[in-house]
Amino acid sequence: MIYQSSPWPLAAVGVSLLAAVPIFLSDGRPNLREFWTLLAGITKFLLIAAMLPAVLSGQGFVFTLAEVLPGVPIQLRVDAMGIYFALVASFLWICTSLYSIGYMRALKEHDQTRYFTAFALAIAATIGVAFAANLLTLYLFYEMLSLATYPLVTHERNGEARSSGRRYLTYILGTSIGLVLPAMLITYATTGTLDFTAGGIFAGQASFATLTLLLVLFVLGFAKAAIMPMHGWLPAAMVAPTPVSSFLHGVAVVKVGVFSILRVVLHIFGPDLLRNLDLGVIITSLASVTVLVASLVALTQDNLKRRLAYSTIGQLSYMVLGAGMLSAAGMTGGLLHIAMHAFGKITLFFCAGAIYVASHKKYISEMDGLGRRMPVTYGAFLLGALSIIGMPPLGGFISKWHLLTGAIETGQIILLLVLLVSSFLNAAYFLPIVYRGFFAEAPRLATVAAVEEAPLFCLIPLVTTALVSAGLFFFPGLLLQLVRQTLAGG
Amino acid sequence: MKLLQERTRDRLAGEDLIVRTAVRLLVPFIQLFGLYVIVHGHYSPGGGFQGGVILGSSFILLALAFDLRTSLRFLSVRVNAVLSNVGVLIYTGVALLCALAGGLFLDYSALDRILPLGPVAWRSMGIFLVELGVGIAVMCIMASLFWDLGSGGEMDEGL
Amino acid sequence: MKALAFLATLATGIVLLYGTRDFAAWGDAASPASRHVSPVYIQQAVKQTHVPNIVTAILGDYRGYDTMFETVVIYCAGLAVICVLRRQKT
Amino acid sequence: MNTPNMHLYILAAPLLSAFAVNLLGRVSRAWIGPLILAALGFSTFGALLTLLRVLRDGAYRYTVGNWQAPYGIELVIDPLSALMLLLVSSVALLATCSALKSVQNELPGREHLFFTLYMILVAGLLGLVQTGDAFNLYVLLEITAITTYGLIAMGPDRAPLASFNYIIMGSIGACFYLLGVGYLYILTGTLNMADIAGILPGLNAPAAVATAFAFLMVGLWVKMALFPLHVWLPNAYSQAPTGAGVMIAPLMTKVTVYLMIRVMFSIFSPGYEFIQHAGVQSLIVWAASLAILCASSLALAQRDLRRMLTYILVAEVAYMVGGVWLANGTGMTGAILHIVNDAMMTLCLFLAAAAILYRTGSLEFDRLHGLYRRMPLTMAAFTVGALSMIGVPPTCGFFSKWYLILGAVRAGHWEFMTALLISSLINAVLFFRILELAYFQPVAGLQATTQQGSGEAPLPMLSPLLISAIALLALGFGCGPLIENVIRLALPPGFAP
Amino acid sequence: MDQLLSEIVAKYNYWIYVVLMMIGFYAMIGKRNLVKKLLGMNIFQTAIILFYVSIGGKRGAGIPIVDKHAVMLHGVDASRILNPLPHVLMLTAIVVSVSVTGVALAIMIRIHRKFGTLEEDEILEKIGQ
Repeated sequence: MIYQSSPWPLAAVGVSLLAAVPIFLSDGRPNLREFWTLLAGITKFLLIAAMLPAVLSGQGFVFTLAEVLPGVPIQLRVDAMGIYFALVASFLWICTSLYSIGYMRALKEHDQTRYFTAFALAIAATIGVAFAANLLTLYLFYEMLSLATYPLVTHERNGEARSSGRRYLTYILGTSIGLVLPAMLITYATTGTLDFTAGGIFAGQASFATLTLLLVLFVLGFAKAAIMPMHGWLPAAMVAPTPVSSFLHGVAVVKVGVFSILRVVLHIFGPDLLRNLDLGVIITSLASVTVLVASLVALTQDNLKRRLAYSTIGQLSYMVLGAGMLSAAGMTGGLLHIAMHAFGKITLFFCAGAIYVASHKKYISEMDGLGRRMPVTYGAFLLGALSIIGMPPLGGFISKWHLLTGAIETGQIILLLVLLVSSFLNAAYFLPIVYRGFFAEAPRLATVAAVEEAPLFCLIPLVTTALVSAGLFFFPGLLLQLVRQTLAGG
Repeated sequence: MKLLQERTRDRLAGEDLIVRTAVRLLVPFIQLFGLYVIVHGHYSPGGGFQGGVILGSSFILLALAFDLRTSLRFLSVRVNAVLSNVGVLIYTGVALLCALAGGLFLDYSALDRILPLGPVAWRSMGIFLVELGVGIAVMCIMASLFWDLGSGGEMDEGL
Repeated sequence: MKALAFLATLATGIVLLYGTRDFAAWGDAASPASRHVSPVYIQQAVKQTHVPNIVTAILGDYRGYDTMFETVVIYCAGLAVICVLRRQKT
Repeated sequence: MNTPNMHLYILAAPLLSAFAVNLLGRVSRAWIGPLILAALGFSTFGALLTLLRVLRDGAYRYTVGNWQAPYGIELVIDPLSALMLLLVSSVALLATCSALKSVQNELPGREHLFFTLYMILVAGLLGLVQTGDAFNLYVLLEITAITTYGLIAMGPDRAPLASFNYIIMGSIGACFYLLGVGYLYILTGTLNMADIAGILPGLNAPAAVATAFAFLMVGLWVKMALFPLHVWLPNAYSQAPTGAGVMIAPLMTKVTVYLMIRVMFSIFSPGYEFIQHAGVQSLIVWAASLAILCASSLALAQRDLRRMLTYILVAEVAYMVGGVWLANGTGMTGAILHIVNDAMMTLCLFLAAAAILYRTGSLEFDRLHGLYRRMPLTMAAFTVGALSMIGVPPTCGFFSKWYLILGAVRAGHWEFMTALLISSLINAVLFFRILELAYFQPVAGLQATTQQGSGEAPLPMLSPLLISAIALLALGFGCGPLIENVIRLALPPGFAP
Repeated sequence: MDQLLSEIVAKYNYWIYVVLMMIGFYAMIGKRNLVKKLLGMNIFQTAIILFYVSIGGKRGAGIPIVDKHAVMLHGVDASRILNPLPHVLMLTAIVVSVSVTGVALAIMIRIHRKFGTLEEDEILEKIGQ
């Protein structure tokens, strides 16, 4: 892929950064504020979409902000992998903005201005991570994301929010300063660069021990990917308002973690290097454990959002697992699952939020018969759940398929089993919700009887995402091509 | 009332009459000697610091023998403050003047360009000037140090 | 506490004495301190400044920069005492 | 404007303005502000010119009174000292804006005295960074010390005690330094740094030279409050009047670290410290690592914002000492860069503390509740400062820390790297504890106390704070050029970043 | 042994100043009374002054004040005249020590006003409660 210098990447990152200012200033004028939010979101998406054709034709963009360290500038670069992630994130930002508007207004939330400002910063950071050209830049935006999301996680400003906010920062900052930073330094000290290069930057410059150490540091250090035992922050962060959980902890934050790990595996170590030293096993074993344990824990959760959170932890490890297989199919699956899971999971969170808005219910045990009152929501929920379980005809199937083929290619039957078992577990903790919703006997209570569908602002996004995740089964072409380019070293 | 004060004052005076008279006689000579030490620093042991201390001590002596007010009559707080600044200003002023006259900082010979006495003579002259400044500054500071420490900053009776 | 202080003192003293090993004997006119810079002062001061009192010459001229700050030091002292102690008429 | 005396005009301006303030200030307060701001503005501008000139024409030496080097006193203006000149004058300028306000508030009727001492202190610092004469350095060290004693003693109730302890410790440091100079003088017969450096290698007096070096170092370490010689600093700096703290805290320790670098590389040579005494060198790095850990953990115990900052300051001193003693160019670069960055960070945080104090009247942690609502701009700046202290990119703190750790890696001093990382984590805890307090609303009981004095601090205190916060980011983004164009030249010969 | 003795005899000036220095230093860090600390400081500085002045000493040399004309005509033998530099330096050191002492005394008065004592321990316990 040839890179030409152009300000496009900066614009794509900066637009929501700039938007934060007017959003912050138009406090007290909700409509104006929401107008800025949506405007920024659509502009951002269009900017990224505008770069897409060029990237598909093997033509990338690069922009250098500042030369801070010798050989390591703060630099943005648009390549297939980056734009793939940016596309998904920015599209979902629009949906989430719409949804947030409906949700926040329906619940008459406080401090909406701060909420939307932080949101804009968060998405800017996410796109920054997607377009980071080297590890330093990625680290920069990674930290920015952690800080921008803190006000969102602690939105409620009560004791619970406070403690979970503390937990959130402890995990995220602790790992990034304590593990990633030294790993980054050692990498720089040994190779003298941090640029993401297809095939990695350690050209036989580091010993086996060093590489192992670095790999562990990186995989655990990007705690946003919630590989166990670094997953503790995710369930805690569920105190946030649902749009936050849905977007940040369904898509942006956690996917940023996975994305960073994939970046490191693909463009810092390079699959070949890892394959030769077969270090992949470290990743796969960590991931498999997480997959199974998380799914099992999810079964035991009664709070809907917490169940979704644990399911997220499990699903994230699918992607890491795919990367760990170091086989073409496996990594394709891993990368694809980012998008597929994003659409599926955000639908589920939207539905959870819609249910809360409509009925103020958080616990699955209370949701008997709700489905008959709000069929659209539950229909969407079903689609999302199926997609994540990996049923055709839904997007999730494709990524799962690739993962399975990858497992078979590499001949690691254990991984195959892990995947199958966890898929059953997924089914086991998702389908009962739907079942109870539609068929269980509703308690004769005014609360349930009075419930009807959530406001339109909430419904439109969740229907959209549900349909998209269905559509991705039939038209995965674009995403597949981007993924292939990535693996082909784009 | 005032009369009473007068009387007590007199009685006090009565008690250390000798000391006071002696001091009255001594102080002018001490000050004269102080000036001599400053001025004659070129040719004999002495200079600004030594002379300044001697001058300052004369005021301290006054404060000891009479009281703080008396010594303040000879050198008021305001004058003292101004003089101490002047003293230091003389030094820094000369130093800066050398630089402004086109020479280097503190290069007295550069002053020759302002008033031609010959560079070497100017060095001797410059030393004299700065010693004078030092003398004034040290005198004032010594006095004010004593006043403040002696009276705990009250600047009246004290001791 | 006191023992610690005593040890510290002792250590300092010993180190200082140990350092004197390499010094010339006291009053040796050939010691480096007397050979390097000071002879020039002694021989040149009068010619260069017309001041027979070499100490004054060095104080006022050769090292006048020091002396300037020395004056400032004592000025600061007076001022600091005033700051700390003197009651301000308000 | 580009006269050979520029760097002395830089020094003279604050000095003369000090006397002017003392004379005119007692007449009318109105004179004080304009006078000192003008003087410092001039100094900053002049320092900038000097730096540019040095970068263009290279370092130059200046003989005061036009006496040749070993006989007169020599000033050395090389990239490092020029950089320090700019740093000192600009930090002082920013600090002064805020000090003018807070002093007016805390020491009514004594402004002229305060600012006379204050400006002489600035002049002393400016003199310290350019002198090339070992004894002159002592005199200037004492000027800065005495003015600082006075300034600190002007503080509220317990300040005099703190100041007295500082006097005792400071005098010990100064006396040790003076002893070291004396030993060098006996051996070489000269006080000029360059001259001594020329003579030392030819000497056969290992014991005396080692003693001299030891005493110079210990003296400076006491002055810069390197743990465990730090005991005087936290009290002194947290009891001082706010106006004094905002300038003393950022500058004093940094300038002393600079002096250590001077002594190590202008009087002695890298070969002497790092090759002849390699054992000592690694010993000191170990000591610095321990110092960092201890100071940081002590900071955890504090319940008052300014006291906490002072302990962080002690830890930062150990950063720089360790960085210098890593004995490689990377560590050295990190140390010098950190001198600049840490001065700015400390300034930013102390200015924020001053602003908060001005409004809430206390820096106890319990009083910081809900500050984000009441003074958003102040807290925003404080947050930037905090992130920089923690070392989060793109603030400048990250990059100096980066170089320090990289130097540790290259020198194989893993203990130093670990210490730095742990202290970053501790800083994160320290600062997020405060940010959390400031972010969340007060618990019911404290409602009453936190209500009083809401709203931002007045502009004279706010604007320098914001400027310093922006400077932190600017230094972060500009750190590449800064190192390439300035610090690379400021390194002692034979070292490269 | 007698080699050591001759060492000591040749350099007894250093021994004297070191002993003085130790007295002062101990008082500074060991004593708990502020006045004693201050006295210790003065002793320390005096020790340093002695040390420096003794550097300038030359056996059988005169004070550094010369006859102007004699020197002008035919120079002067540097070994006949004391080394003036240390005296200059010590003038500065004396001034510094005077200044510091003054400031310290003033601060001590403030402390005494506040706490009514100059014993560190008593002050600390006063602060304690």
